[in-house]
Amino acid sequence: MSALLYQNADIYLFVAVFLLFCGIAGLIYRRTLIGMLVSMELIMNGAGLNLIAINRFISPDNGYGLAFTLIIMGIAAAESAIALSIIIIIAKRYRHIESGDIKELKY
Amino acid sequence: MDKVLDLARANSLWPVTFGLACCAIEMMSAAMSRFDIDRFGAGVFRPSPRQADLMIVSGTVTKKMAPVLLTLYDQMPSPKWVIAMGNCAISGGPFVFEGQYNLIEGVDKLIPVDVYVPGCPPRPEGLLEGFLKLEEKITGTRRFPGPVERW
Amino acid sequence: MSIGESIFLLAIAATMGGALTAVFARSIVHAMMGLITALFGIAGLYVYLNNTFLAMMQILIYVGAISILIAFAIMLLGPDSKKYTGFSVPGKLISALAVAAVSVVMFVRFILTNLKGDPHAVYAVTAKDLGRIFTDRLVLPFELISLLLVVAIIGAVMLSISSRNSRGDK
Amino acid sequence: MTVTPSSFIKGAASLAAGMGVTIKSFFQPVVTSQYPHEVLTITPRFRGHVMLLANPENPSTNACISCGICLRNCPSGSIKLVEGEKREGEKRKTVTTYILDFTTCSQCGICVESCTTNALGFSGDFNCAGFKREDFLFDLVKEFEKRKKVS
Amino acid sequence: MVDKVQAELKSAFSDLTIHEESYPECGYHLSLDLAAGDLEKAARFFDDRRFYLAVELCVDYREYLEIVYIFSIHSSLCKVKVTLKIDPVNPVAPTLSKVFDCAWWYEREIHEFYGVRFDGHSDMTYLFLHDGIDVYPLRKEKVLVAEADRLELNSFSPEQREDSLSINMGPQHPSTHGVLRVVLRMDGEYIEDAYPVLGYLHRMQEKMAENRTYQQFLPNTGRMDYLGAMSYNLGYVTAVERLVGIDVPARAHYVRMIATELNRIASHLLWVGAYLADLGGLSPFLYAFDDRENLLDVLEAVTGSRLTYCYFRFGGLYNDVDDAFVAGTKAFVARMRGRFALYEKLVGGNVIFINRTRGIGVIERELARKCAVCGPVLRGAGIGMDFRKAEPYAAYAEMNFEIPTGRNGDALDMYHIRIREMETSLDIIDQSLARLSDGPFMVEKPPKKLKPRKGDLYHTVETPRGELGIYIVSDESDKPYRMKWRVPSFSNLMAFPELAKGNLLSDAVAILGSLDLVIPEIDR
Amino acid sequence: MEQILKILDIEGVRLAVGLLAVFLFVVVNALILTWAERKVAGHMQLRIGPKEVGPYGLIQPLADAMKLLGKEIITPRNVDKPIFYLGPIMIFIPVLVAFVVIPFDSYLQVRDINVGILVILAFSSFTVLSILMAGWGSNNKYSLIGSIRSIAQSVAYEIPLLLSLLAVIMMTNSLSLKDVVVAQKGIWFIFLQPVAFIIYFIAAVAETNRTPFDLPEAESELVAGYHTEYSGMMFALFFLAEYTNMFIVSAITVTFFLGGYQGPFLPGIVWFLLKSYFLVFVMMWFRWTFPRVRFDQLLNISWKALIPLSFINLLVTGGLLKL
Repeated sequence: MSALLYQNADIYLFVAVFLLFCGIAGLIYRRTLIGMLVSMELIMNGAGLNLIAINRFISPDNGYGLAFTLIIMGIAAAESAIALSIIIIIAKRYRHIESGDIKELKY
Repeated sequence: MDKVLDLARANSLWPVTFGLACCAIEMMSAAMSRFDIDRFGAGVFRPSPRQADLMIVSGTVTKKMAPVLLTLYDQMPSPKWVIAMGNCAISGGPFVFEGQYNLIEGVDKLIPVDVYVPGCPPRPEGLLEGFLKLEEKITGTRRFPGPVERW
Repeated sequence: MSIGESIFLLAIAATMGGALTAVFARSIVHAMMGLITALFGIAGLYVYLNNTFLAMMQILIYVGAISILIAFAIMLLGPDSKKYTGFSVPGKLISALAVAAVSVVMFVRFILTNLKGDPHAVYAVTAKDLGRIFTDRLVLPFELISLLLVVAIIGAVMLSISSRNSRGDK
Repeated sequence: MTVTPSSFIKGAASLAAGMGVTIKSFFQPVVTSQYPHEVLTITPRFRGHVMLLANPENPSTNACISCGICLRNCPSGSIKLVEGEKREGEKRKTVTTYILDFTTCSQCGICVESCTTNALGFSGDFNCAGFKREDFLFDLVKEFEKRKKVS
Repeated sequence: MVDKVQAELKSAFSDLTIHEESYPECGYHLSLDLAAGDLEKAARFFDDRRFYLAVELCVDYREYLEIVYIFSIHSSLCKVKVTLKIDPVNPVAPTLSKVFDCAWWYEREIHEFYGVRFDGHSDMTYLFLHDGIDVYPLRKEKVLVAEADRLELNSFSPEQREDSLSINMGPQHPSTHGVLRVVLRMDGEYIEDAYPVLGYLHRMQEKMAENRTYQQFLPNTGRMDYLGAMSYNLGYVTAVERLVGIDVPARAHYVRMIATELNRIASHLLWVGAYLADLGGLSPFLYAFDDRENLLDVLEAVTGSRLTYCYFRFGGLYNDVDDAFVAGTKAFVARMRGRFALYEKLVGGNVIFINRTRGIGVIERELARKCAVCGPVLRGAGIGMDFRKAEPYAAYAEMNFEIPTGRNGDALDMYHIRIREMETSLDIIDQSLARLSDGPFMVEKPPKKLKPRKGDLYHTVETPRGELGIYIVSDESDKPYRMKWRVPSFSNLMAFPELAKGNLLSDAVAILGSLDLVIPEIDR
Repeated sequence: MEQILKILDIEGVRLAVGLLAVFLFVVVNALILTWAERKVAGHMQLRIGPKEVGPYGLIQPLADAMKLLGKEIITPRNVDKPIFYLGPIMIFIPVLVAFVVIPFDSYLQVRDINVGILVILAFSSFTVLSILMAGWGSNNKYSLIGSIRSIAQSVAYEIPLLLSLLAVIMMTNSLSLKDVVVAQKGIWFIFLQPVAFIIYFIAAVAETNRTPFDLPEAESELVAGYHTEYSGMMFALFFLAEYTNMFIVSAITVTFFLGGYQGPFLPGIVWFLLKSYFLVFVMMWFRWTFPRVRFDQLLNISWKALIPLSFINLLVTGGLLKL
């Protein structure tokens, strides 16, 4: 019985890499903080997908990949909460959120 | 099919919440317990004109209000109907006088009116009768007993 | 191709398309919608990786919490979305090319590596196992992540309190 | 707003009291008068549009002598035209046309009050509605004749 | 009080003659004619003595324009008329808006109706009139709108600021009960500034008054404040009777009071319902209307109309009441007394309602005075001023009733005051019914044509919304020369921008509702 | 390969049939509920409600639906078109998903997923998302404020919702809805977990945007909130979703606290519907009794009362279970 398309590890890894580089591209070229945050989320998802895929195909009998992906989600949640509150303050202060023009971090 | 659609439309006339003056109070009365316009399926007063089928112009339309009224009318999706309730909406009512400077003498000068309900203000029954007349106009037949022939 | 496979491809398409939209869309709201599509697609991939629980967590946390938080921030910043975009066309092109090139390279590399593993394994981690893992071997990371979350909550609250005060001063 | 246990319980009790009121009404009989099927008794003093009253001495004719006082006293010029002619064998003038534009009337009753021969009264027409503005341009003389026939 | 003020005025303005007027005839105690330079000093004089500016109006006497200020005080009965004559060709007057907030609004009104410019006024944008107007409507001669005013004609367009959101509440908005437009500048959900735009229902009542005889104007009064039409009728009728000097038979007085108080209850009932609908609860609206329908049955049986009454006549009533009316009123009073418990359960005690209204829209006494706030809103602020007691008209002097006052001046107080006012109205009705005896309901000879004496009159009555002032100038013809209506909703609205500032949008709705505005009354 | 294909095809047919059934149920349910809402409102307000259109006004919702179908769909100027159109469609995702896992009867369940409750909770956030899209896409200030309110509200109320359900899950040791129902064979969880029930129900009312928590569409403040700009069929979709959501949260409450489909004499499905519609009636009862709470109060109720309470409840439950 040949493996179905979704029983192929390469595809998952490819998608994960794609997400990673989309995220990096976004981080480089997005000029606004929220855009950068969105890209960060993509990178984190890529990592999570990678972990789960490896977990599933290499050592399917334990749940460490799952556990670490959950931890990544936790980190992402914490990171976005903090980042967004900072962004809102910056927006209130500078009236824009373009990362290049924010020169001082004085509050 | 058109007949059925017309029937549905006639029995589900949602008015836009649009009170202008005195008649608005009687319009509310018509929606309240005593008269209960909801019996005919017309009790869903929508605050947004986009979701309404019927505009009840219940009061005096001034020159300052006219553009707003027109905008509201334009925002309503067709098919749409208008009831001019009360004498002010029909003709300017008791506020017309020589040299008046602020009144639209009849809302039919702005938008097409389907049914006129005179009175100052008309009783809620008058408005209900207006609704029934409008149903009659949409479907072509009258489903309910008509008003008692007085003259 | 079976229905399962086509849905799988759909999930991949959603992930990749969503990611591209998230990075390249002009309007930040469209970018966010792209992100949500991508997250959703990844949740689908998790299902195919025998991890329904994680898929649900993905939707619950990423779609339900994080992206809505981001959307909230966008809306708080104001209805004028044009202010918050900004992306030069050549930059778009270069980064798109870079992403495509690197992805292709990596993909080729993966195929060469031939990381097959066990394609037919169906062992699914249950919530019970997860609890065991977290309270047994991974107790330190687990505690650390909760600490991080607490710190983040406190930080966010502090930041928003100080911004509220600054409004009061104005 | 601080939530203490006692305030919480008090609040919940108040909400329950409110819900008690509505559920009691739910089982109470309705107060609606179902308009086209049943009509509330309209008080005899109800002010509909104006109509001509019969001459108490000769009920087949109306009492108007077309003097025009009502026309002069009407605040909003609703009474457009009062014309009469002197017929043979009669002491007073008889009205031939009496045009009332009901759409500008404010139902104040000044015409009724000022009439010297008590020829005017309020009709009980509470549910007028029509498709045209001109529907409410009444000729009261014709209306009087018709009303006589109906009754 | 009058003597004291007179003495103090004498010492402050030594070179001025202060006329002592006959209060029963004119409705004010003192009058003084000032020059433009003295005006602000006089205003400060009255401000220091805690007077409020009841109304500011303008009369066109052809040779000159006269700006009339009526000062009044909450604590006792003392009214002072201050006049200022200005040149009709180039009309300029000093502003009082720096002393009294309400003058800001009245001066804008005078500006657009007479073309008077006020020195130092911060905003002369047109308030009532539409853009196409080219004359000053209330001038006796046709005067074209001046070039300078033409710029301000274009009614309000909100200034766009980057960090705030402008929201147009109205003219068609579910919470404004008609066609009031309030432009709100928002910071998130908080209101930074509220700017009412009026005139969407300006029906030229004051202009009409000059074109019609006293009788012919009668139906208009019921249409200004359609909820308190009886009070307006009563105000107008008593004002003209006072001007002409007609004594009304006792029976008419009592019937008038019963009808007016019934109408007051109807108005407050509608307010309770509509206010709850504003706050999101719909059922009380229908219960209130149910009660109101019962009440209207009683009133309709005697007056013939349900809303815009035209029942009172100069010298009495349109027609007499019968026993059925008395019985119906008694039945309604009995029913109504039992209904308060229901409202308390459904509304007054409801924890959501209390939390929505407590501490919201608190009216400070100072603000109440500066804006000349009146009626239940004023009483909510703790000032027990009620013209039925302070300046009794009809037969209110014989009635024994209390004036409910609030402690905090918030929206919750307004609710309780209105509920208690319904109870006092029931008391008044009871007492009037007890005194209702047989007798004529109309004076012996109803006046055919009214030709009042030359002069003016400022007459005040208490409508459901507060102080209604009617200023009539008569030139001995059968038509009023000038009639100014000082309407309660207008002055209550003046307090709104101040109250709304810094509040949430939902609170603004609650505040606007608690003021109980009737738009045709504001716009006239 | 062929076998899998076969199974998948059968699965596909099952899916199609299920979808059709769900769609039918959504429509019929919404029709019944709109009628019931107006009737309940009418009688609570001493009036009749729909009466003239069909016997007892039963055809009224059909007429409304037909009319809305026949109406012009206006696309206002300056709207963000894809988002504007996606909004009302997205709102049905959680609805469809929820119908998959709810056990209507011991045999009437499309799929018993072992993380069933997580599925419902995860997808319920799509409601907010679509409200958000509607609000943003409409390019209308009232809509925007409405959707911002909606987000804050759902973020605040999702937490007590989850926590109160967690207490039940701790007692059943399973995330599958069927297991939850089976665990209530002896005694309903409403008696074991009354606090969780109250918290859940309040939060559920808030999640469905019903009075007294209907701030996103607060009529007197925001005209019609997030769907101000929608007309015709698109508005009808929001309407449908609102009533379906009402039913779903009631159904979940029934499943978790009121013994699901279990009951004497009558078949399970009847019991299930009876209980659910009773809860829907209670929600209508709320709506026609209470005024609306203010926005900050809404958040305070959640943060200061419901969340601490549900935490305490969770702790107590855990402690008792250990004992």
